[in-house]
Amino acid sequence: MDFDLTDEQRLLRDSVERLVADRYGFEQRRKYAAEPGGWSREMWAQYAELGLLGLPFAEDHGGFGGGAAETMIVMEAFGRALILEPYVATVLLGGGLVQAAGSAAQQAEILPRIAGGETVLAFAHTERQARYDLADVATAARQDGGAWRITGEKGVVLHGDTADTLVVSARVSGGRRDAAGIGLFLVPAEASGVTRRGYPAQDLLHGAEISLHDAPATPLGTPGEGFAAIARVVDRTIAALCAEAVGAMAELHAMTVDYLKTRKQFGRPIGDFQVLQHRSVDMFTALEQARSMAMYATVMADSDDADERARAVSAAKVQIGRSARFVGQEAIQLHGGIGMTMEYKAGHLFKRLTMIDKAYGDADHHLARLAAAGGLFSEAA
Amino acid sequence: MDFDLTDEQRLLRDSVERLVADRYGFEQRRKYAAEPGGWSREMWAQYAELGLLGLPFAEDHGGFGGGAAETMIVMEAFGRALILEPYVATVLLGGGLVQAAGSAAQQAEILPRIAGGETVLAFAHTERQARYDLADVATAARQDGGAWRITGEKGVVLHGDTADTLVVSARVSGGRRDAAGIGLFLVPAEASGVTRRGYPAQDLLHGAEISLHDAPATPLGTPGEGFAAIARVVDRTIAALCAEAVGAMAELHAMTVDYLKTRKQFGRPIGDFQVLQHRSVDMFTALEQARSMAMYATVMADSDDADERARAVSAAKVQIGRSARFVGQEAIQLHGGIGMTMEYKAGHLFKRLTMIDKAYGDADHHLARLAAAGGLFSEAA
Amino acid sequence: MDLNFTEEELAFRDECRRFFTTEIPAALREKVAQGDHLSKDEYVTTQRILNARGWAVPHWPVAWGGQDWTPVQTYLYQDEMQQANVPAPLAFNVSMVGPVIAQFGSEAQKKRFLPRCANLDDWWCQGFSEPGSGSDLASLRTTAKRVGDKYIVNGQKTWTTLAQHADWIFNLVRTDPTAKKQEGISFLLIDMKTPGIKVRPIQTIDGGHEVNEVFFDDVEVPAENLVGEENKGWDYAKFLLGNERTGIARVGVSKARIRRLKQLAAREVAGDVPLIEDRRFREKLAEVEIELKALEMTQLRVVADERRAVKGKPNPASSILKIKGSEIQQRITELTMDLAGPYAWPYTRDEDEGSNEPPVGPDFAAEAAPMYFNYRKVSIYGGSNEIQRNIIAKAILGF
Amino acid sequence: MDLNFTEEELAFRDECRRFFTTEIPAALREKVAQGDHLSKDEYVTTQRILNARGWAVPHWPVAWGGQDWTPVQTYLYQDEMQQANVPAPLAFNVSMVGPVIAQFGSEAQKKRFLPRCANLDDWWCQGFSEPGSGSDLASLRTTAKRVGDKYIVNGQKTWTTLAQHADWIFNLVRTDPTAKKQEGISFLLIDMKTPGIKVRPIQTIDGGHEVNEVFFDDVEVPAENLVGEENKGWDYAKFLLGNERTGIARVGVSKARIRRLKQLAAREVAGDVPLIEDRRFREKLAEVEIELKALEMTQLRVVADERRAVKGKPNPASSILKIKGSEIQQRITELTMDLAGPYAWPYTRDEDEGSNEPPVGPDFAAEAAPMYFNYRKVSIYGGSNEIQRNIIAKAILGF
Repeated sequence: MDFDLTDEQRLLRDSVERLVADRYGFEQRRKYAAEPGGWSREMWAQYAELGLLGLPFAEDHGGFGGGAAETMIVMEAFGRALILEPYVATVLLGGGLVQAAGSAAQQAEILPRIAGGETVLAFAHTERQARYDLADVATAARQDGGAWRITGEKGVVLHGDTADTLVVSARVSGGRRDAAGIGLFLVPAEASGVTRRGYPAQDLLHGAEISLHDAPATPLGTPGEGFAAIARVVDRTIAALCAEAVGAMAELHAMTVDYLKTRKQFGRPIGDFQVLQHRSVDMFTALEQARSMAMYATVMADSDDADERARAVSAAKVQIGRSARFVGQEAIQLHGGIGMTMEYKAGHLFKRLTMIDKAYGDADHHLARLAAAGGLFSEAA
Repeated sequence: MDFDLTDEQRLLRDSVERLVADRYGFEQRRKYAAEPGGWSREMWAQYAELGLLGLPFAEDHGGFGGGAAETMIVMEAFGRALILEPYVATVLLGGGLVQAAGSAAQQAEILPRIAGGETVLAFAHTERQARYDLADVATAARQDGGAWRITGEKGVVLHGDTADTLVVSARVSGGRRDAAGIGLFLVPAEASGVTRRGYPAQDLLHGAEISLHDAPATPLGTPGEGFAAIARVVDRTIAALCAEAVGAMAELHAMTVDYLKTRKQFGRPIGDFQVLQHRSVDMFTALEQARSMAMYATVMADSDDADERARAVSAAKVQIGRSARFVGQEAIQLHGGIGMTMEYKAGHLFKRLTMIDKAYGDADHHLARLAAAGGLFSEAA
Repeated sequence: MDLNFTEEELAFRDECRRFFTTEIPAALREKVAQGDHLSKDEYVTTQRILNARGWAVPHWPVAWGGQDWTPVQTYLYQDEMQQANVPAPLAFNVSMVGPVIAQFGSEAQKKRFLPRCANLDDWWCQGFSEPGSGSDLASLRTTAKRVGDKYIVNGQKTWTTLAQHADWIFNLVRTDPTAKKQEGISFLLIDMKTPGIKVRPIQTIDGGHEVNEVFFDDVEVPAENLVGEENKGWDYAKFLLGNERTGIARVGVSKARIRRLKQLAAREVAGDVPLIEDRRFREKLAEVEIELKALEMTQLRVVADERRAVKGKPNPASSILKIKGSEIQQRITELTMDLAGPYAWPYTRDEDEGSNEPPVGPDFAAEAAPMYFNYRKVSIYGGSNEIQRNIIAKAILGF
Repeated sequence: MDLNFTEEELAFRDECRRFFTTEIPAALREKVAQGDHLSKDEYVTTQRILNARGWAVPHWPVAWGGQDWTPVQTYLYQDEMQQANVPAPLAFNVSMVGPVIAQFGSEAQKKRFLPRCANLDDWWCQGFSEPGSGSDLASLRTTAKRVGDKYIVNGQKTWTTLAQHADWIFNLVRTDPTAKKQEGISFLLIDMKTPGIKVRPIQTIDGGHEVNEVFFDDVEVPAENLVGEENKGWDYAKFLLGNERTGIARVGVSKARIRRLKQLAAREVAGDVPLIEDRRFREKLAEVEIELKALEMTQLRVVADERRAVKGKPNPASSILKIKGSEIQQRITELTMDLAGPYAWPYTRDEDEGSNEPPVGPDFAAEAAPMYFNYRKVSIYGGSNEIQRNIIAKAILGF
C-alpha cells in the first residue's frame, strides 16, 4: 500500500497544476465561458499538447497509458479550477466507450484523433423517463438494408452542442428497461435526422437535447451488447467526477478558511469565533472523508468485477454527494452575501458541486443501489 | 385560539408541580425505585387524593372529566420528575380501554376503583413478532362453554409485573395481522394459566413477559371489535408520552444550561465557549419544536377522525423521537463524564427519553406510517 | 388552552382566503408558485389591490391605514396570503420605512410619504449594509455632512434589494464622524433621482438580479428628509429591525411550496413509478412536513404571546422562527431540485418571458436549481442564523 | 500511488488473521462480539497468549519486546485483531505507562516493570483525571510531598477505568504547589496495595462498573517510583497522550459490529419480513458502511503518512479519526438498539453469567440499550470531540 505518487504522476500533477494556475484564473475562465459552446479551443489544444487528451489511451493510440489514478490527478486539478472544456464528454465518456466497446479499427481511427484534440465527442444516453437508470433506453436502432438508423430522444447530453461525433445508445432488442439489447452507435452530429438544442447549464458547462429521427449510425462494437461497456465507463466517469468534486471542495474549503481569517467584523477576524472554527473543521472532515472515498473509487474503478466496482463507486458517489452538499452550503453560509455573487469563485464551486451530484445518479440513487446490492461489508472478513 | 391555561388547568399544573417538587426529588425517586415493582404506593395514594388517577374519567366514575390537555399538563410534570408509578399503564392504557371499549357496567365498576387508587392495570398487547404493528395479534381467545379462555405470549407489558388486572388483546377471528377480529379481555393477573416474568427496564420502570395458557377472560366490550379502541387509546397514550418527553427534555436542557454556566474549566465557565452556547441553542430549538408537536398531538388526540388523528400523532412521535435523541445525546456530551453516572439525574432523563422512542413505535416507524398516509399537508389549503 | 381558532377567527380566515384567491390575478400567483421573478408592475398591481381593500398596511397606526387587528388576525392574514401565493406588500415600504416614519417622522413627512408608501406609489429600498459591515451594521462609513439646509452624502451601500426599481432609499448615514459606532448615525430619506446616485447590479449565483450596490457621490439631500433627531438613527434602525418577526418564518409560503412539490412528485416518474411513491422521497417529504407543522405551532405560540408583549420589543423566540423557517424553506428548494434530477442541470431560465420554446425537461425544472441557489440567502440576510443563535443564547438562555 | 497491499503485507495480514482466529479462545471473542463485559481473567488470558507470540507490545522498543513493524503492519495487526473481536492488550499497560517507562524510566524501572507490564502480570490504571479537571487536565490538585526517600500523596482521582482490577496506578501529582499549571507536576508509579488508597466504584448509566474514584490519604510512595525528573511529569503525560492515535478510530471493531448487525437484521423480523429487507433500515446501514469505508481509507492515509512523521509528535489528522471513529461506533450502537425495537426496553443484563433463564426477546437485545448508553463515552473520553475540533482548527487550519 502506497499513497505516494510515482515520479511520473508527480510530473503530471505539477504540469496540470501549473497549466491551470497560469491559464485558468477565475477571470480567464469567464472569457472562456463566453466562447462558442462555453469553452476554450486554445486550452483544448494545450491539453492535447500536454498529453491529457490521450491520458487513458494506449500508447499505440497516441495515449499515455494512464489508469484511474492519473485521471484522478487531472480531474482534481480541473475541479479546483472549474475547467469548462469537454474533457469528461470527449476523453472519459466518448473515448472510454470507444476503448471499451469499439473494434480495433475504430479505436485506431478515433482515439488518436481524441488525443490530438481533433475531435470532440459526446455521449447521448440519458432519456427523460430514465432518470438515473442506465438501462432505461427507449431510443431504437433498426437496420435498413445494411445501414443502421436511430430514432429517439436523448437529453442532458454533456457538451452535446459542440461535439462533432455522438456516441448514442439505442435499443436493438428487449424491453425498455432491459440491460440486454442496448447497442452503442457512432452518429455524426451534423448527420441528417439529428436535431440539437444546445444550452448552457447551471455550472456553465454546456449540454444539449438531441432528437434523432432515422439518423444514420455506425455500430460501436457488437450491436445490442453495449451495456457492460456503458456501466464500466460510467462507473469510471463517476470516479473521475468524485475526484473533480474533491478538487472543488478543497478549493472551496481553502477559500472559506482564508475568508474567515481575513474578513473582519466587530473589530476582529470572524475566524476568531469558535463556532465558525468548528464549522470549518466539520467541513474539513467532510472533505477528507470525500477525498478518501474518491481514492477508493479510483482504485476500484479499474476492477473487472462489475458488482464490486459498482458498490465502491456508488458508495463514493453517496459520500461525495453528502460531503459536497454540506461543504457547499456551509461555505456559502460562512461567506455570507459575497458567496452568493457571480463575481466570486466560491458560488461557482458550490454550483458545480451541486451539479456533480446530479450527474449519473445522485446520493439517494446510489445509496439505494448500494443498499440493494448488500452494502460494503457484506462478506465475512 | 388560546394557548393560555384555564384557571382549573393552572390549578392542576400548580398542584402536580408542587407535589413532585416536594415528594419526587432525585434521591426520593431512588427510594421509590427500590420498592416492590419499582414504584411508591404512597405516591400512588397521593395521586389518587389529588384526583390524578381519575383525571380523564367522567365525574360519574369518580373522575375529573379532563381531556387530553389535562393529561398533557400532568405528563409534562411527571416527565420532569421521572415518575415511576404505573400511571400510563393504569390510567391511560387500562382505564382508557375500559372507557373506550367497556360496557357501562364495566366502566362503572372499574373506573372508580382506578380513580381511587385501588387497582393497577396493565395492557398486555405487544407480541414479539409484531414489533410496532398494533394489528399483529397471534394470541387467541376461544369460547369454552360460556367462558372465554386466552392462550398466547405477550411481551414488554408496562407494569405487567404489579398489575392486578390485565387488559389482554386476543384474536377472536381473522388472520394474524388483520385489524378485524381482535378482542379485548380482562384477565385477573393471578388467574390460573397466567405466568408472569417481571423485570426492571432501562428507565427503571417495570415490565413483564406474560404467558397465557387457557387463562380465564372476560370480554371488554364486544369480542372481536377491539381494534378501534386500541388504536384510539394508543394514539392518546402516544400524545401523553410526547408530553412526558417534553417535560424530560425541558429538565435535561435546563440542567445542561445550568451546568455550562457553573462548570469551570481553563479558569472560566465552559458556557463562555460560543460553540457550547450554540449547541445548547440548537437543543433549545429542538425542545421547542417538540413542545409544539406535543401540543398538536394533544389537540388532535381527542379527534374522532381516526386517520387525521393517526397522522398527527405519528408526526408528533417522529418529532419527539428526533428531538429527544438529539437533546439527550447533546446533553450527555456537554455534561461530559458526570452525565454518564447513575448518581446524576441527567443520565436518567436521557435513558427515559431513549425508551419513550421505543414505546408504541419509534420515529422511523411513525415516519413510514405518516408518509404512507400521505403526509400532513395533503389536502388543498 | 384551546388550540382551535374561534368562529370569528375562522370567518376572518375565510374572508382572507376568498379575497386573496379571487381578487389577486391567478396568473400572477401562479408565477409566485413557480418561483418566477415578478416584474415591478406585478408588485405594484398586487399592492394596490390590497391597499384598496385596506389590507396593505394592517399593522400601521389606524390613522394611517392600519387595521387594529389581533395578533391572530395578523397571523391569519399573512398565512393565507402566503398560502395563496400572493406576493406580500413590499417589506421595505410597509414593514420598514413606513412604521419608522409613522413612529418617528414629522407630521409633514407622514403626510408626504405614508399614503404613497402604502400604495406603492413610491418604491423604497434600504440603505443599511455596506461593503465590510455585514452583521456589524454599526460599523457603517457612509457620511452625511450638514451644509446649510442640506446634507451632502458620500459613500456606498450594498446588498440593496431591488434598488433598480426604487424611487426612494432610506439610508443610515454617519453624521458625527467623531462619535463611536452606534452613536453619530442618522436616518435619512433620499430621492433616488438625485444627481450623484449610481446603482450597480450584483448578479447572484442563481443568475438573477435582486441586489445592487448603490454609490453616493456628493449627493445633496434636503435637511427636511432627516427622520427624527440627528445622530439618533441607530434607535430607529433597531426599532425597524425589531418589527414584524413572526412573518419571517414564512410558514404559509412553505405550506404552498410543499403542496406544489407533492403535485409535481405525483407527476414526475422514474421508470414508470411516480416519485411520490418512492419510499425515500416520500419520507423525506414527510420529514419536512413535520418540521413545518412544528414550526407552525411554534409560530402560533409566539403569536399568542404577542398579546402580552411590549410593543417594539421583539420576542427572542422569533429567532427560532427565523432559524427553522429558513432551514425549512431551503430544504424544500433542495427537495424540488432533487425531484428535477438530471434536469436540474440545464440553465434555461427564461428571463424575458417572450420565448415560446417548450421547456427542457419537466416544466418546473428550470427554476429548481436557481431557487435552491437563491434560497441560500434566507439563512444569511435579516440577521444570519449565527446571529439568531447568539440572540437566543443571550436573551433566552441567559449566557 | 497504489492503494493495494503488497504481497508481503497480505501475507502478514493472513498470519495475523490466522493467529487471532485460532489461538484466542472463540468463546471469549464471542463475548466481545456481543458487547459483554470481560472478566479480569479473560483480559489476562488473551494478553498472555499475545505476549507469548511476541505480539502484546509490538510498538515498544525491540529491546523490550517490540517488533519494529512498518506502520502498515501495525495497522494490519490492529485491524485484524479488532475484526476478530480479540480484546486489545490493556491500553494502560501497553500504550500508556509502558512506553513512558521505556522512554523516560530508569534502567531499574524498565527491568522491574516492563516485562510484567507486557505480560499483564501487573494491571495498571491511569491516575490523570480529577473531579473538576475534565479537559483541563493541568488543573490537577493531587499533591505529592517529598519527605526523605518517600512521597506522601494526598488527593483524589476520578474516571479511573478498571481500577478495581489494578495492581498499580500511574499518577500525575503536583510536587511543586507554587508552580503554575503545567509546571510542578510529576509522574509517579504507585502500588495499589499501599495503605491509604481507597477505590470507590462509579456506576454508569448502562448499569456497568468500568470507572472508579480513587482516593489517596497520606499514601507513602518510595521516591524510586518517580519516573524521570521531578516536575517534568507534564512532558511525559503529553508524550503518553500523543502515542497510538490511529487505533483510536477502531475501524476493525466497527467492521465486526456492522457484520454482526447485518446478521442480526437478517434474523429479526417485523411481521414476517426480516428487517434487513426493510428499505429504510438497509439504507441506514449502508450509510454507516460508507462512513466507515471512508474512515478506513482516511486511516490508511494517516498510516501512510506515519513513515514521514516525527516520532512522538501526533498527526493532527488523527483527530479526524477520533471524531469520525467515535461517531460511527455510536451510530452502530444506535442502529443495534433500533433493531431491538420494543425489546431494547427490558433491563435483563446478566452480570453474573450464572443464570440459565432464556433471554427476554431477541438474544442480542439485553445488551443493545446498555451499549448505546455506554458508548456515549467514546466522544467524551480521550480528549472530547470538542477538544479534537480545537486541535484541528489550530494545528491544521491555522486558526
